[in-house]
Amino acid sequence: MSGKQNVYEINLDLPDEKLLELSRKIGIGLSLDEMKSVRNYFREQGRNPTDIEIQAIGQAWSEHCCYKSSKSLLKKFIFNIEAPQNIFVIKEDAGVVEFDKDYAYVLALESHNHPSAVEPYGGAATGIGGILRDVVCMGAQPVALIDPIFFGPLDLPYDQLPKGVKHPEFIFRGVVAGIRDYGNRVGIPTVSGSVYFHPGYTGNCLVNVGCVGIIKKDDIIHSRVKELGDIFVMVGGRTGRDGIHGVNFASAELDEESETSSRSAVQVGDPITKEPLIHACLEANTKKLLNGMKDLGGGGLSCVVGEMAHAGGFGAKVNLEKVLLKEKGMKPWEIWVSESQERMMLAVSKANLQTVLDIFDKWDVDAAVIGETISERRVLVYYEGEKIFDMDSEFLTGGPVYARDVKVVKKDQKDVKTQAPKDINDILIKMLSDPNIASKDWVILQYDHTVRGSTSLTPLYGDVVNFSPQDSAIVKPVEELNKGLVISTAVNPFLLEYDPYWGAASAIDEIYRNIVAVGGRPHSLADCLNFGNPEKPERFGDFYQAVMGLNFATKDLKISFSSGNVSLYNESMIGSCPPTPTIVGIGIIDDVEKKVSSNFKKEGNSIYLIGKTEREFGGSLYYRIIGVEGGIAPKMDPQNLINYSNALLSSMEKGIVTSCHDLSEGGLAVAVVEMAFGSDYGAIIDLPLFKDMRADEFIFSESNTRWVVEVKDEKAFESLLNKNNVPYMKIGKVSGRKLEIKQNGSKIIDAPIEKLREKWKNAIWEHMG
Amino acid sequence: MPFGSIWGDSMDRSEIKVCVLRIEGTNNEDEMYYAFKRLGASPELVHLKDLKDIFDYNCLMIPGGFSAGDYVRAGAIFASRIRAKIANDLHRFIDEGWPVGGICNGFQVLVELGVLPGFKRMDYPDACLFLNNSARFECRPTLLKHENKGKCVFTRNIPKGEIMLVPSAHGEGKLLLPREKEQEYFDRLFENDQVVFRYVDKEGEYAGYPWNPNGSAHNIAGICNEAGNVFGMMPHPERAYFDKNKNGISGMNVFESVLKYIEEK
Amino acid sequence: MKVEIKVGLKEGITDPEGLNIKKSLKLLGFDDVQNVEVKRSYVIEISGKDEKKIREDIDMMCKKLLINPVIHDYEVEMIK
Amino acid sequence: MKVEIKVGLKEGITDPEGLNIKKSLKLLGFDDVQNVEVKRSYVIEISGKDEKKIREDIDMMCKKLLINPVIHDYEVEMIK
Ligand SMILES: Nc1ncnc2c1ncn2[C@@H]1O[C@H](COP(=O)(O)OP(=O)(O)O)[C@@H](O)[C@H]1O
Ligand SMILES: [Mg+2]
Repeated sequence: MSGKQNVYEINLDLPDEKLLELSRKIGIGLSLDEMKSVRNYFREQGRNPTDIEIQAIGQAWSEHCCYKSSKSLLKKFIFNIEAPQNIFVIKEDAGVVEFDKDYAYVLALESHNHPSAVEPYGGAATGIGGILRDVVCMGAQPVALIDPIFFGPLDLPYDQLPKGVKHPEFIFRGVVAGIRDYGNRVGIPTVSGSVYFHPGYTGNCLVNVGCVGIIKKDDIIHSRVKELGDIFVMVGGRTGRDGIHGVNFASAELDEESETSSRSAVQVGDPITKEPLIHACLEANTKKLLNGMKDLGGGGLSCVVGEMAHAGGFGAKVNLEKVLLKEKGMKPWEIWVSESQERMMLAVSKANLQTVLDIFDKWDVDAAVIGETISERRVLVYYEGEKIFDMDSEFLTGGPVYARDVKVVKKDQKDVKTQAPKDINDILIKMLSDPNIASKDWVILQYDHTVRGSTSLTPLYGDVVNFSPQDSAIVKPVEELNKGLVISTAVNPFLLEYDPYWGAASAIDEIYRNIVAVGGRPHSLADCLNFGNPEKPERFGDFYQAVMGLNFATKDLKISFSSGNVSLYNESMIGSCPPTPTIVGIGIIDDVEKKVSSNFKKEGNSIYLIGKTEREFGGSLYYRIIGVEGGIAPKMDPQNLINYSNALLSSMEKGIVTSCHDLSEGGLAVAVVEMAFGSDYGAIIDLPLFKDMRADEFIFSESNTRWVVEVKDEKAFESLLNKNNVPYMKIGKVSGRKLEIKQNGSKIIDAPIEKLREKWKNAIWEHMG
Repeated sequence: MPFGSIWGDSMDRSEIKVCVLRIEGTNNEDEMYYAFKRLGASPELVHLKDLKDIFDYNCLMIPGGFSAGDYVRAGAIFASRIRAKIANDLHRFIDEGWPVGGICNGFQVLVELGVLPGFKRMDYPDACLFLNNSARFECRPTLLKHENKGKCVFTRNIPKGEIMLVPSAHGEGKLLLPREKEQEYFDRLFENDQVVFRYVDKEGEYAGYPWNPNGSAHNIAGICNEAGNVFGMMPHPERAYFDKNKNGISGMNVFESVLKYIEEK
Repeated sequence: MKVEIKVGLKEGITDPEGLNIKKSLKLLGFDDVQNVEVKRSYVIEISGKDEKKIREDIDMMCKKLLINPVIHDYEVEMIK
Repeated sequence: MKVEIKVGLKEGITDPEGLNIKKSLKLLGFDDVQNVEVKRSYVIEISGKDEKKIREDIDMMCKKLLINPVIHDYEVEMIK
């Protein structure tokens, strides 16, 4: 192999420190041990690698592509949870779960954190583009997008901004615009998400993106070649220098220079190329013309060819000069690892090739034949007739696996006695004005959440222009079925920071009750595990505890993680992000007409609280606002979660529950007032005396497994809950236009809904305009 | 021409062919398709490239979305491509009284084509759907009051004064008329019964933001041409069939109306 | 040949985008900002030597696509 | 004082907007179009006399709101 085609031999016969330097210089970020095993491999081959070969290894072995730090834990505690409804989970870009006898839904969740920190608009937009491809490459029609996003505080003074870091407000604005412009243009509704502000995200925002698709079971297609001679057809956008080394960039901490040095990793999304690409891929697939399909994401061609061939039990031969390029003069290795957007790889048998090419031509989408499968399990790359790459696909896709050191820092959690606050009204107002609680309409209304005409419950819903935040969205994906997909997301970084184990378990509790709150039966989960540098034992200790918490909470629920993603190294010079295992949950509702929304419906209806309230204030909004540290983190009991949920669901099926909202941050008080926001009404809440709790503690506690419900038939409701041994308490009624909370006759909260609504509505607008 | 009309009978529903026209980026075509399908008609999704003869159809619908990315202006690229390909046929189709409807991006396209408000035949726009006052894309429910006295063939089934809840989702929806002729044009719109829907609040009053999501003058949400067979509106009746909300009736009545018109034509 | 087409809003048409940016700048503490106008320009590279023909083509592009005469003014500059 | 900030994309960053407009112009029969770039400019009116301070403010506005140095190039022109 010579340098004739702009391909160079890389000499690995180097002393150790030079070997490591080489890894850094060519931008692949492999460790010394990894470089050594590369050296050994090529010694056995009796030659040095070419630049394109070593770049390919750099891609395939990055944390992002091969999960080298997290794989062993995930296998043991996340992937092994089983559920009968799963059809095909974990193994490919998206999980496939049964929807009804003919249809399945497809779920994928990913992070796009590092690119968004550097170029928020393009980074977030291409995140949406990537997650759509993950769903399309299973053959599914995307029906909903989900966007949990996390930033530093909006009011961070500019002089406290570390060098090279963009202000949270700038990033927030750009990320939302990127999601909006991409999602709206491709016409897939963004129906669910979350927005968090926490100092730990200042240097490294998190942008997680999820997508749900629907597919006829017969049409499911896999990310692998099927038979010898399958032809690789590359379709969609052209290949350019944008997005080179994206995965390596995603597998390192951000530093001061990231802003300028990582420009080549910035990708630009083109939704108007994507939209017809989706149509064309789905058309070719439903006509049964494809043997396999996979998207080009992290690692580009380099990863996709090797993985598709390897998974099918074959090898591949590629003619690299056939790849359609955006720009002249690209080096072969650049073509091989470029992460340009909007590209897909198809495996097509010779007999179907022309028909497939015709479909892409009809949609004005570029398609190029670039190679074929071979029987030997190797990847061979030719460039204008010359062989420039020849590697064993087992070695290439194998990648290292690590057992990282775990250090668990135990907090001694004790119950704290606090002073009774003087003005509880004021505390509630502070809560509602906290950007983490405040209305997210600045974000949500910029996204089209009704496109496709199948959104039956929108994320904000209520009385035309006044909205209550809903716990889940509902989408009806199949024209001839009334069945709906219930979509929600949950994670509370403040709780996870305080207690990664119970924080993670609480996220599962919250996702479950969010789905149940609208009338859905929880059905499957996806997780995106965003953590700091795994090479630091304490950071990896957080990861370990969170994974154990997820395992504890989920293993008996009969729902499982059908897809997920790990994003490590979310650290900058000012520290790590809080542990953030974002959870997306999917539920099923048999008839979308039976949905339950959170806004109050009718004056005079009774209000009940379901579940048990404990002195659990560790990581709570209440303690943050009154400046108290410590407390006990909320626990959860999976069996209670199931029992309470089942009882609540049957009362909903009987039509006696007219609205429902789960209790999360800010507890009962915030939940009740949010139910009033989307209605014309207020509420009068009258509490009894409690043995071990003051009224303010009761209304702000963040104990898990609780809901507020509005009920129109008290007797039927109570007898159903009694029968199922579910703890509940009648706490008041829908009434007037104020929120009044009393205990034993004396008022502790008394405020017009209109005033509370103003505070809640304006908090984010005051920054973003 | 369909068989039925020769005999003067009404046309059979399932024979009514509706062309749902698209190019890259028109992404509301499926829900538009189903709006007609659910009512028993025969819609077809047709890429502009593949459109042979518009007279193969009884109705032309331009769906919402971001045709060609809306990169120059909303609807501009789609409009100029339609004009380049079928300008004459389109005018003849309209002159013969066949219905042409545009929802959201489709409304923008019809305005960019110059067929709405359609005071005279022209090859450039005579109005504009301009950036919302909020300067951003907004997706929210809106209340529309039906104001047409019977001219618009897309709303004849809807009683005048009816208030309906219909989702809106657009960034450029504020109707602007040429400044020099603004007053004259608005007068003509009202006098000619070309105003079809206006944004209102729960009391039925013409209220400001957010009831009127874009700042459109006179709260106008939808208009038709002088003959009543070309119609455009910003909100999305094709998305409004879940919520038979207490505030109004389902958006399906828009499609029902035009199908009735074709049946009787 | 490169041509720049600068597109602005006609006099008297308020520019929501400009107003919005002004508002955001004020929120960021730039109190001295009096007004913000947003313009777009298209820089078009076009082959051919005949300046007159190019100029005509450009006008056609504006008329057919780039401009809505109800709201826009435009200027054309031949760069080279 | 009026200041114009012209913003374009850095070399090597693909511009889907320009590409899509080019494609549309070609479809409309303008075959000679080789390339389309879209630029934006902000014309900001700002009170105060101190040119140096204004220039600094403008740079801060760019940094805080209007541009991202990773992908954008910009030029500032003091008009009057
Ligand atoms: N970034 C976002 N994109 C889309 N929807 C969002 C976003 N953030 C919040 N939402 C939606 O707003 C509603 C309320 O969200 P949130 O207040 O976070 O709920 P919860 O109280 O259950 O944590 C939910 O329907 C959620 O999906
Ligand atoms: Mg909730």
